[in-house]
Parts: sequence; structure tokens; C-alpha cells
Amino acid sequence: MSYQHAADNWFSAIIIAIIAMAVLLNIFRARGGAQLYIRRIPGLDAIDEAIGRSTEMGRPVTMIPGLTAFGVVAVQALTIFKYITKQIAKFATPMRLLTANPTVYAVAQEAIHDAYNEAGRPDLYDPDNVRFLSDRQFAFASGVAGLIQRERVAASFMFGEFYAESLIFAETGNIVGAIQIAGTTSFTQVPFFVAACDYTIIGDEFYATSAYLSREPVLLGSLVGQDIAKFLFALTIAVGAVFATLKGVDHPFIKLLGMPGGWDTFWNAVLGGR
Amino acid sequence: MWQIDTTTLSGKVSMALIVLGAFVLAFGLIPVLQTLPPRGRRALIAVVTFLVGAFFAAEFFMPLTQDDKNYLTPGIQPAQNALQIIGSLALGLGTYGLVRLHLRNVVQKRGQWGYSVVLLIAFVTMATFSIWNTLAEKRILARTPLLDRGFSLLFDYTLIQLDAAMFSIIAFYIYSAAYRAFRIRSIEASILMFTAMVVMIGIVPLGAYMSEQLFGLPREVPPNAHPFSLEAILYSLRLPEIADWILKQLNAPVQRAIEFGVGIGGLAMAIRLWLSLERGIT
Amino acid sequence: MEWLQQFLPFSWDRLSVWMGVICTLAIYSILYRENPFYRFFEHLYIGLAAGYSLGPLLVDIIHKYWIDPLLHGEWPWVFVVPFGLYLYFIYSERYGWLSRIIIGILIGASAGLFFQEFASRYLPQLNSTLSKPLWLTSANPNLVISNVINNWIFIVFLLAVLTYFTFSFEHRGPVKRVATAGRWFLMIGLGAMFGNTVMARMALLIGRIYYLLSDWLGISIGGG
Amino acid sequence: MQEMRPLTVWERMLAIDRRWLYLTLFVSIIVFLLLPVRLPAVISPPVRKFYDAIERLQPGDIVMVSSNWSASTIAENQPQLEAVLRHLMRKKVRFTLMSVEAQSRDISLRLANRLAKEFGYEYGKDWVHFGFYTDLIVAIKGMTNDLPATVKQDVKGTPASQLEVLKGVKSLKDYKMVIDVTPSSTVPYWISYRPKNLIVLYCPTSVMAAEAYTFLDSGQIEGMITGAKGAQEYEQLLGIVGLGTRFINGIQFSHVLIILTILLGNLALFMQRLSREA
Repeated sequence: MSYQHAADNWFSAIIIAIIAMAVLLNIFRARGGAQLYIRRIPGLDAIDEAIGRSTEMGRPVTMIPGLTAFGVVAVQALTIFKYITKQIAKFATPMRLLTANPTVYAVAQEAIHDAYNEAGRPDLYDPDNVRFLSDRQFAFASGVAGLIQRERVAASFMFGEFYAESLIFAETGNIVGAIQIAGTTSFTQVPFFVAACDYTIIGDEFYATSAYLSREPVLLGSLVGQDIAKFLFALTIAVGAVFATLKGVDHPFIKLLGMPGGWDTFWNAVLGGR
Repeated sequence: MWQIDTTTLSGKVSMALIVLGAFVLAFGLIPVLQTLPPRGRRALIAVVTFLVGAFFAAEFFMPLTQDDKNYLTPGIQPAQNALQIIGSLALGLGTYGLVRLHLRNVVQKRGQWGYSVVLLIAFVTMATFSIWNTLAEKRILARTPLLDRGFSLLFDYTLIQLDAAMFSIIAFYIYSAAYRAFRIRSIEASILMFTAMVVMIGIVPLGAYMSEQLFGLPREVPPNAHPFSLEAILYSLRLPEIADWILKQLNAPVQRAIEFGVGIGGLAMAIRLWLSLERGIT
Repeated sequence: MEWLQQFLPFSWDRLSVWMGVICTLAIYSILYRENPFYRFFEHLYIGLAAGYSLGPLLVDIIHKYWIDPLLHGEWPWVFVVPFGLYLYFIYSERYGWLSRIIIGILIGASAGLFFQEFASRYLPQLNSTLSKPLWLTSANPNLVISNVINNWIFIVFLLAVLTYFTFSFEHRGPVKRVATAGRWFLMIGLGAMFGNTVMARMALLIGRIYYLLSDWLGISIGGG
Repeated sequence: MQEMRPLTVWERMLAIDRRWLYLTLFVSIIVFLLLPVRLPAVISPPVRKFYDAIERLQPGDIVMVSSNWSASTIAENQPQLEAVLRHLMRKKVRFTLMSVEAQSRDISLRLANRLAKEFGYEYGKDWVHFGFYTDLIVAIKGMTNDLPATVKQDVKGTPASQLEVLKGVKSLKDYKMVIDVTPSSTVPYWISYRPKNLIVLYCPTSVMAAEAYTFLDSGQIEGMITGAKGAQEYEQLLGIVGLGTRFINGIQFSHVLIILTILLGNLALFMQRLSREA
């Protein structure tokens, strides 16, 4: 049931090669300047709506990257926060970006500063609005909860990797009546965000959101390549299921589509003139 | 050829020299490496990453010479042990960073540095006992009552208790969130909540008890009953059966679709990391 | 007064149990509010955890895979640790990049090994999905109608959720409906995860309270 | 501005101090644990398959038990490991333990020592502990190719070649089964890198259970015990009263409490919104 080598079923090598080509070709296309299309996910409309309602209330907006260590997910979370900051800069709505990681804090300062410049409002940038509270899980959580309650925050945006302490953010946000939008790749936290927030961006959608906003070639190309792979999987399932219905589940062709040992069974059957 | 007989004195001396030489080589190489320009450095890192990745990828993709082995397979096992060592050095990095941070807090008398002293004393004491205990197990050091009693107090009755207590707090946050955060405000949230409630009751003995006592559903089905007979249908309406069906028939395909998304995303990420296409991260 | 003698921490075992109880109550004090008692035990915890890991790390790994082979003369192993120590330059400005060479080795290895994981973890799932016949045919004699219904549900759910996670084309018309259905089906999966996660977190607290009742207060809990 | 009218009962209910909620949960669980109620478990299919897989083992077969949990999930993983080890020892099966989590190395060693005394299992002959490994993938691949060279020595420093339990064992291919008792996503690595015929049995904390149903459907996992609840079912199959059985009342009645609390919270909000519009 498991592969020690691709030779256990060369179908695996073929499918990996096709997906690798799809990803690499699209990355180089994007790097070459081609305009790859990524659709605007509904989550972004939810973000804009939350921004609109928070400006009416005139109260601050919080952005929380959670305990995300510096890495791919943290960089993309900051891309989304940059977009939000540029939107709220038009209405001079105050913002607070609260981090639990010193490296993320340093990079966030830079990102927010660029956001205000790009929005043409460098005067609004205040270094105190980006804060490093604590690198300890529950100390960070109580720090964020305290701020949300004290400043009666209007909207709260949570993007990145989250663990159990996210419940405290969501609950405090609900108590002060804040609009809450979350986006995370940590699937075990998604159910709680869906139950507690106004809208939740789930799993791969998180990468699509930051790709849409940053137009970063490697990310765009990779997402388009992954879509091709998903279509390939769906096609294999459809063809395979119909074939299994007509020819039976134990047919060598079914074994070929992914079962270790399936390659030899298939070709022995075909060459054996069955 | 790869082995030196360390039982003889000359063997021991030559081995000591080799160890010394290895350290001198590693740290002597640093000034040479420093002369590399930034572009050269990135190239060196990219080449190292690519070569290590290529070795494991090649071992997977190359055709087999005899049963389950190809030309590169013998190299896998020693490479694994080397990665185990590097992995543990990387794990030690976290500890190094933590100790370094709190030492600085104490030296610079940064706010609340008293707690950093507590942390460092706990660190040193536990490190001593843990290393001593592990060495005693391997019969390299003697096992004394002081070790047994000290390690047991620090491990079984302090570290274990603190760790267990720290993670049990989350239940309190879930309970207060249940009261004030979990809103059934949209179709999505209501689907999620309804499924969660059925599963929560269906998988515990209470679900079976309620199905039998409150709804009077049959406890089991006669083996030869027709799948669409009344008993079979009533039996399948029991809460445990419904919960198992939701988990097996509705939840499994959803998890598999998520798996495919994660797997394809993982493959794309592995390729990007292998070829150092990911900018700004490594 | 005899039971008091038993209860208070005079014997070594009782002292140990009391130590466990004090730790538990110290951590729970944060539920009331942040306080020095909690902070002391939290830093104690972080220090003990970091200190403990050195035992298994240094003895089970470094000693077993590096020191022991060297003591037995296997000299090629000698180079792994000296170069591995480059990792510890990560905090220095000038030499920081050296640590990324070794991190590059770890990243390269995890990328190179991922191909086997992609084949072994996902292709059997793909194969198991397409081995679900969608109609009663002579090719699959022992198939029952309820299997066919379940197979349809399985494949429709899977393809709908997969469609939801596609981004390189606009979701319009029928595709939009499939994707919306995909998000609703996703909610069922998330509901199952929600239920299980709540059970997990409750169990951890129940374990703690069981320790307080049983080990500390000596109340026997027979599971009803 | 906030009108200065007395808070309705619903608003007061929602604005209740969070610490009262924490106290309610704490007291409720104490009551649930002390309830003299015993409801028999319904054996769920994954637990039944787990039990049958071990029942099929013959005395002398060798099994790998990978224990990767720290004390943070002791309430879910300890009942599982105890039930499984008792069943293995009842079947006179040889087993070897390993851990990819530092703390778990000593926890599982102490637990196995305690149970081994009860069953008269001899360390070195019937069971051993291989100790701690930093990287699981690397350990599995190493053991699949050459187990003694990867393990080198057990926790007591005895070289792998002199361990009687490993007589006739050259690699993981000679094992019948691996049982992964874990709070983290280690099972996908067992599924991906194990030898072809090695059966995988899974003891996750409940958080990880829902995701594993895709592996159960594809047969990549033979059976699964979900958290302390699954341990209660397994203890019922073994006919023993373990921690799972002692926790189950706390678990099931706290589920009822959580559901009622969610409904109450939503009702309070609904009524509050109703009274504000009126």
C-alpha cells in the first residue's frame, strides 16, 4: 500500500513530473511578465465590507498575525495587512498590529510604513501602532484581549497560523461587537473561526488572497500550476470511476491509477494479450 | 579503510587528531567562505540545498537493480543518521536561543529579569539531572538514589504536571467561547454547529443510551435482516450510527479533498524550496 | 487525625503529589488574572522543558550517532558536528548566512524526501476514490444499492470541495453553484473536526481534575 | 450614545464575568466525574478493526509502538497506550517502543516498565525501548533499510545486535505492525515511508481523528482509537476498567453542557437583539 520507490508504479513518476512541469512553467511564465489570472475570492469582499463598517464607527482596527513564526505564511499575512492598512488610510481609521514574534514585528513595521506611503498618507504612520506584546502564547493572548476590550475595537483581522489561544481573540472581539475576519492555513483552528467570526478564509484560499494582492510571480505561477494538478486529479477520478463501474474494481487499469505494483500488473495483462 | 582500530594507543591518538583536525578544518574554512560575495553565498546555499534534495529524489526515482534497492539505496541509511545529528543540533538551536535571550535579560537587568533567573536555574538543574539520568540508563554513569528522587521530583511531579495543566486551560477558553463567541449567524455556521452537535452526542455512550431509551430504537439488527427492512432502517437512525455515517461518508471525502489540496500545495512548495525559487525566506 | 497524617506532605510520595497540585493550581491562577505566582511557575516550566530536552538530545542522538562511532574508530562521522555547528551563527550579523547553508541541507532533504510522501500518501487515496463504482453492473457483482448511493455522495462531495479550492478561473454559473455547495460540504467536515476538538480539550481538563480528586484527595472514581 | 436604561436580563446574562463561566465548568466536571452512572460504550467500527487487527497477531510476532506524546496530552494518549500495551502483552507479542518527542521517551519507558512487571514481560527479551529520534521520516526510512544500523543501541546502551527481542529482525519489513500513539501529524509519515506490508494502527488525540477518516476509507490505516473516548471502548473490549472508563462520564456530560451553553448564548443574543428593536 506504500511506495518505497517510483518504480513501484511509474504512474507516480509521471503524475509528479506533470505537476512539477505545470508549476515550474507557470512560475517562469509569471516571472517573464505574463499576466496570470487569479480570481478575487469572496473573502476579500468581506474584508472590504468590514473596513467600510469600521470607518463609520471611527474606532480602531486590530490586525493579528498570531503566533506565526517568520516564514512563508507570515510574509503573506503581512501582505494582506498592508492591503487593509492602505484601505483604512483613506479614512484615517486608527490601526493596531499586534505580534508575538520579534522577527515578524520588525518586518511588520517596515510593511505598514510602506503601506501608508503607498496610500499617500505618510503622516498617519505611527511606529507605536505596531507592537510586540509577548512571545508566550497565553501572555500574548491576554495582552490582545485587553487591548480589544479597552479600545472597543471596530474590526479585527486575524491572518496567519493560529493555535488554541485564537479563541480568546474571537470571544473578546464578539463581546465588544467587532466585525471579525480570519484567514488561516491551520485547519484545526478553522472550525472555531467559522463559528466565531463573520467570515473565514480557509486553507489554500489564504495563499490565493495574498497572491491576488501581491501579484508575486512565484506565488501566482505556483497557484495556477496547482489548479492544473487539481483538474488532473478530478479527471483521473471521473475516468477511473466510470471505468471501475464498467470493467470492475479489480481491472488492471484501475490498479495502474495509483496502486503500488499496478504498473507491472497492467503491462503484464496488456502484453499477456488478455 | 573507513575504520581505525581504537583499541591500540596509536589508534586512539590518530582518532583524537582527526577530531581536532575536523574542527580546525570547519572553523578554518569560515574566513575563506566569508570572502564569498552575497551572490556567491546565495549560490552556495542553493547548490547545497539542490544537491541534498537531488540525492533523496534520485534514490526515489531511479529504477531498481535488485529487490527494492537501486544504486543509491545503500547511501540512504548513513545519510539518515547524519540528518538525525543535524536535526538535533537544529533542535538545540531553540534551547540556545531561549537561554541566550534570558541571559541577556539578567545581564542587562531588563524588566522582570527575576523570572529569567528562575528560568535559567530551572534549565541548568533539569539539564544536569536529565543528562545524568539518560547516561545512567546507558550504564555510563552510576544510578544513585539522589538521581532517582531528584529526577522523579523535577520530571514526574513538576514538568509533567505543569505541561498537563498548561494545555488543560484551553478547555476553559472553549467553554467561555461556547457561551459568547460561537454564533449560529449564517447557513455555514448552522451546518457546522448541527454536525458538531450530532457528532459530539453520537460518539459517546450517551448517544446510544438516548437512542434506545428516549427514541426506542432497536439495540441491534438480526444478521439476516433485509437492508431495507424496518429494523434495519430504525437501527440506522440510532445516534451512534448517524455519527459514524457522517464521519465515514460525509467527512471523509471533505478531508480527502483537503488532503489533495495540501498534497499538491506541498509538492509545489517542495519544488520551489528545492530549486531555491522562494525569495526572502531562506 | 490519622488520615491527616496520611494527607499532608510528610512522606516523599505525598510531597511529590502536593508538588503536582501546587503546579496545577499555579497555572490555573491565570484564569483569575495574570499574577506573579503564575509567572514564576510559567518560567519554571519553560526552563525545565528546555533543560529536559538536552538529555535525550545529547545522549540519545549526539552520543549514539557521533561520539560512540568515533570511539569505535568510524572516523568519517567526525565532520558532521563541526560543520553542523554553523547553525549556531544564526544570530550573528556577519556570519549569519553560514547557518543557512546547514538549514539548506535540512530543507533540501525534506524537499527530496517529499516525492516519496506525495506518491505514498496521496496516490492510494486517489486510487481508493476512483475504485468506487457508480452503478450496479455485472462487472461488480457483490455491489449493493446502498454502496452506490454512498459512492455517489463521496465523489460529489470530494469534487465539489476540490472545485471550491480552485483559483485560476472565475467561478460563474454552474461552477459557482458547485463551489458554493463545496463550501457547505466543507462545513460538515469542519463540524466533525469541531466536535472532536471540543472532546479533546475537555478530556485534558478532565484528566487534570481526575488527578486532583484521585491522587490528591484520594477520592476513588470508578468510572460510574 | 449608549442609552442609560437598565440592562435587560439578557444583556446582564451576556455580560457575565468570564471567571464565573470558568468556575461553572470546573465544578460541573467534578460533579460529572463523581456521577455513579455507567453507560456501556458502543464499539465504533475503527476501534473494532483496531482490536481485531491485534487479535490476529500470533505470539512471538514483533510490533513497533511509536509513542510521541508529551504530558500536555496525557489525558488522551496515556489511556490509549496502556490499553494497547496490555492487549499486546496478553497476546504474548514482542514489541519495541520509540519516540520522536523528547518527553515521551521517559513517559513511555516508565509506563511500559510498570505494565511489564504486571505481565511478567522481561526487558531485552520481550520488549525494548529504542529511545528518542529527532526526525521521524529519517528514522522510518533508516529502519526500513537497516534497523540495527539505524537503532544502534537501545535506551540501556545495549548494542542492537545483542538484543534478544531483535533476533531475526533485519529491518522494519520483519515487523507485523506499527501503532502510532500521537498528538501530532506523525501518522502520514508512517503511511508514506513504511515498508509495503506493515499494518498501521492509529491512536490520535481526538483533534486529529476527523482528518484520519480519509486514510481509514483508503485502507492506509487499519484501525483507530479516538482519544480517551476510544480508550474507553477498547477497555470495554479488554474487559478492564482503565482511565478511559473513569473519564467517560466527564467527557460525555461536558459535551451536553457545551451544547446547552452554545444554545443559551445564541438565545440570549437573539432575545437581546429582539428587545433592542422593540
